[in-house]
Amino acid sequence: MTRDEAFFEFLCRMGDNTLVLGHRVSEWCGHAPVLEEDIALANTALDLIGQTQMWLGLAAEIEGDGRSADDLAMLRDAWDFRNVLLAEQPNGDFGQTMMRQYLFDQYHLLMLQALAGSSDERVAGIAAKSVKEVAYHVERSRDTVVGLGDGTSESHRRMQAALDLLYPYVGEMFESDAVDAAMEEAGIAPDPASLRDAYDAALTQTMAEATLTLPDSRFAHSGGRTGFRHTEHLGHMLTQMQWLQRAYPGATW
Amino acid sequence: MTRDEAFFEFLCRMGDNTLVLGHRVSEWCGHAPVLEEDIALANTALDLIGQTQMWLGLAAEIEGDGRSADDLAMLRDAWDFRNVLLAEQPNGDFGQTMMRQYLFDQYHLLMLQALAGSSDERVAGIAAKSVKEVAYHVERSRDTVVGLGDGTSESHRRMQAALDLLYPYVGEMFESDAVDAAMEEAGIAPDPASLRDAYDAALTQTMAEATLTLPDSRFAHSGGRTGFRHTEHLGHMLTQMQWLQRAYPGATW
Amino acid sequence: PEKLTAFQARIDAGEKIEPKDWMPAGYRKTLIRQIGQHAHSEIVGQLPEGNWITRAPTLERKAILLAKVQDEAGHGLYLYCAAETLGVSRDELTEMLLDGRMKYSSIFNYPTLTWADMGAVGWLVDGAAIMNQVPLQRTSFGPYSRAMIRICKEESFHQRQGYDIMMKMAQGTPAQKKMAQDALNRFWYPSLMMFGPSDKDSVHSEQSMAWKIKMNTNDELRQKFVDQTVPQAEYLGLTVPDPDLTWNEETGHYDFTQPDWSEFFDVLKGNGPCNRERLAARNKAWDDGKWVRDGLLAHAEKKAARRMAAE
Amino acid sequence: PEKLTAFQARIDAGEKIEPKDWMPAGYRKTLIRQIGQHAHSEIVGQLPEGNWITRAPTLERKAILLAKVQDEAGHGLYLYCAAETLGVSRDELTEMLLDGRMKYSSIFNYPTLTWADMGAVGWLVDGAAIMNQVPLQRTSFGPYSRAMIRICKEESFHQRQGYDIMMKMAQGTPAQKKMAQDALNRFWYPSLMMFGPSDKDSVHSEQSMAWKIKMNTNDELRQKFVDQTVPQAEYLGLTVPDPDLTWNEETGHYDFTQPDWSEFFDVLKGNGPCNRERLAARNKAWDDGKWVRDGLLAHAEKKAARRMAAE
Repeated sequence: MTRDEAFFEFLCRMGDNTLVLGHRVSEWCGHAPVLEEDIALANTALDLIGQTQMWLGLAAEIEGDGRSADDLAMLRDAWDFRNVLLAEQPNGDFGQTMMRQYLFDQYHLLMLQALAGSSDERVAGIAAKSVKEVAYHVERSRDTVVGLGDGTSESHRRMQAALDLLYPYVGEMFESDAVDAAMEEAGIAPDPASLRDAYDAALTQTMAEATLTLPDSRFAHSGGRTGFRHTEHLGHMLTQMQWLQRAYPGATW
Repeated sequence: MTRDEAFFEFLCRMGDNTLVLGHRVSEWCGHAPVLEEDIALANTALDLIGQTQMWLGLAAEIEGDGRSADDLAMLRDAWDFRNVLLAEQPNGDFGQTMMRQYLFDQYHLLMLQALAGSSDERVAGIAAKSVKEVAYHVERSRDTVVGLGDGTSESHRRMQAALDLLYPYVGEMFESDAVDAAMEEAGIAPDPASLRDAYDAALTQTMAEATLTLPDSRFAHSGGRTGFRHTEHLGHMLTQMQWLQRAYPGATW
Repeated sequence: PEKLTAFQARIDAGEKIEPKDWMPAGYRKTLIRQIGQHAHSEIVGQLPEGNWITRAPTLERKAILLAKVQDEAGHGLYLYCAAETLGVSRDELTEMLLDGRMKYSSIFNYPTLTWADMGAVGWLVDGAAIMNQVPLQRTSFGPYSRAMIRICKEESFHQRQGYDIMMKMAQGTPAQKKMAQDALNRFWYPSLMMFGPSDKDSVHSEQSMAWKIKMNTNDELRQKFVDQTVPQAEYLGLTVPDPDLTWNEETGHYDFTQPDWSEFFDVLKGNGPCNRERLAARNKAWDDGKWVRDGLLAHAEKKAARRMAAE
Repeated sequence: PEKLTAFQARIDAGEKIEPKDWMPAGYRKTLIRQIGQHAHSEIVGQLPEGNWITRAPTLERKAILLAKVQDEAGHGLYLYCAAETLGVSRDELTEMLLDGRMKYSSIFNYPTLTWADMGAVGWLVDGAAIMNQVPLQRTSFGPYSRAMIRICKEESFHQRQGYDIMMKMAQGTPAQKKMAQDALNRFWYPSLMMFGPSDKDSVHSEQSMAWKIKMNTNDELRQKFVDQTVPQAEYLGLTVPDPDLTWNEETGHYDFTQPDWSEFFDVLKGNGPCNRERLAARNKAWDDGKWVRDGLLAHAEKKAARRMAAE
């Protein structure tokens, strides 16, 4: 694996996370529990899609094969996606969506904060731009998790179920492999494992405020960020996401 | 419109009905309320897909453009589909699925019985083969509608809701247009309107046994069998149905 | 009656009526109905376009569409706020939408079937909406007028985006061009219906015009829309689906075929292609969201109680 | 003890035990567990393949896949019937599946991610299942033996269909070949796990073998599967994802890497990639179907009552 191959992988991981999660969030459009949430969810999706354009745009540039960000988004099959499994999990109820969002946002924030000091100035630039948006995302998703966790007994029950369901997808975000080692060596990106302590501290604090109990088991599903084994959900998402580009190849929209 | 153009349209209507309804029914696979129903629904779907191969195969032959039944199924966009709107309606609960099935089966049986006497022997042949399968479909769907209509108050309520929901899609099956006129003139197919009385008689009888009330209004949605205006459901179905052929054009499976 | 005369005099003088001012019950009632329906239309209007967000063809188009639908929710919010100044709460209005007592614009009962519909909705539907709304910037009720000013600015942006999609399609591959024509075929008459039946058949119009709640007749606006839209269609190389459409030298307007008003009344009665789906979607969002609203409210109360206890 | 000796003698003599015959409680219990798990596996096994029915690439492939999933439901039915002869109802067994007291084959906790997985499941998973099941045609319990005879016939048909899909993919476009290799990579070790842990670690095996409920050791069957499958993979031009796989001239068998047994036990504990989805899907089907089962039962009772009244 050359340095640029690792760099391309890394950028796909960043961009596929935002693409896939952005898509999931956008599925809520017009269906949220209250108008303000419709607006907020659309806003989050919009930020994530914007970040996708930057990450996948840079990935395409590094690859140098003449592909565009859109080509990467719309013309790869599931196995070439590098998002973590958490991002592709279905929306479930609003609580599950917001729990997924918080678990991701908290990681995302730490990652972007570190990337803002990347040795690659393009990476640092994208991170600096994104980190402001994501700081707002995490503020919102954290407030919602706390509010619903510490709300009615019904909302508490649902949030605890969401946490139990999704916690096994947390570990994958902090896995390290050869790509991460190459990125760390080049000073482009931190070793994800190095972010775990800060993440755990934030999570512990948030869940305490939300009166929710973190599961004992640290068992973690994996296979998304390496592409080895996504869940069945991703393929179904792609049938929608990529429909027009697949059905009308080469058209301009 | 030449006779063969009308014939092609007619065959697409027959084949798209079975294709689209077969697809819907196949969505139940592994999710039915009881094992015997899983088997029965798979069997119905299987029959409908088999009939699709025959109708669209003949359509492709009549068209004479070198397309195959698979090309017609997998490579047309929504506007080129000619199924009635009833067939593309979502499954809803099991009662809604079985109500949709009965409302269609009853029409389908009458149509195939008439087509068994078609002046075109290929059409007569397909109809003769299909009519046996469909006689069994209608027997099953009718029994289920009666059983659930005349079951518990809960099942009665759900079946009445399903009937109210789906009855506005019945009228389209009996519409006549220039295609139908051309088919009738050629002795290939009956005017659908001519089947309505027998249909109404059967429906009245069935709903009486099922203790269900037919809606007063004969208002009918349309736009499916002409292709002018399908519902939003069809496009979503096609993203799944056509995914592989769109994503990997020209491959052999 | 004296109050009434003074009220009418203020309106005639072009003054704005503000929420705390005296107003006739009929004025208030008509405004609540009109602003409420308009708000509901923005909310329900998210659905036909939301239907294509997950299938947008490029990242850029997806972002633009998301932003647009977000704007619509925002417009809903402004309008509910304007209505609330008249003494009706957003929840009350929502419940009247959900149980069918209040209406939303019938256009949103038509399905969006291809990507070109995203263009047609922007170009024709937003275009017709703007035609209705621009004069309402001068409406007599202050909060409504101010909401319309904000909304019109964003809507005309949306309309340009819609036209841009149509342009790309009309200049694209043969399939894209066919898609664009198909979208125009399906949305032309429903767009003409957006101005409502001919004023001859409209009972409330006169009083509303006097109160400056309604600024133009339905037929005037419809004609203006046709006159504006036909050249745009020609520029796109698309054919308006009206064989009798002709330029009338004498009147300086296009003569055109009226939409099928029986279809209009069918849709209004609930028999449009998507009435059921639209209302079902909004009801589901509301019902499924109950635990969320309750949970957040309970939390806010707990927080307030804790703050009180700490003081 | 006398009865026990006579029972064992019948088994040793190759006689079939029938439901009405006397049998030891342990024999009955072990059979219920084994047949029940097997039935559950057929039912849950519908889901990974059902996942691709709506995306099958051609009408023919869709029909074949539908027929296959239908057969699996049918196998479930035979097996539940066989289990019922031992005095346990289908509903009881179903509830034990749904609340986790009974297991199903762990292989169905792996996701199906591409069309090639439909090939791999047929070729490898059905292949391994047949390897397990063929000897069970000679099992000592009559109803089970007869069910296995029917099932094996259909399963070997499924396996050929799976291999045929793999063949088409392996001989297809580069993308299809890559898909086929990817499917083999993901399903190879899980398939090896289907034979269970090494017999050294298995407690129940000896008694089950004496009772002819289990006919071969897990390791024997696994070796047989590898020996059969490796040449098939070579014929397809695919690479088994085991760098240490070698033909051993002395033993006349392939030497191969054992699967990661910690993954096996993780999946068994509920931490497989799809455990949650599979059980949730079955629970939802059961819960959502309650009103249907109740409704049809109520109707049957009404009908019976009306018939009685008429007599």
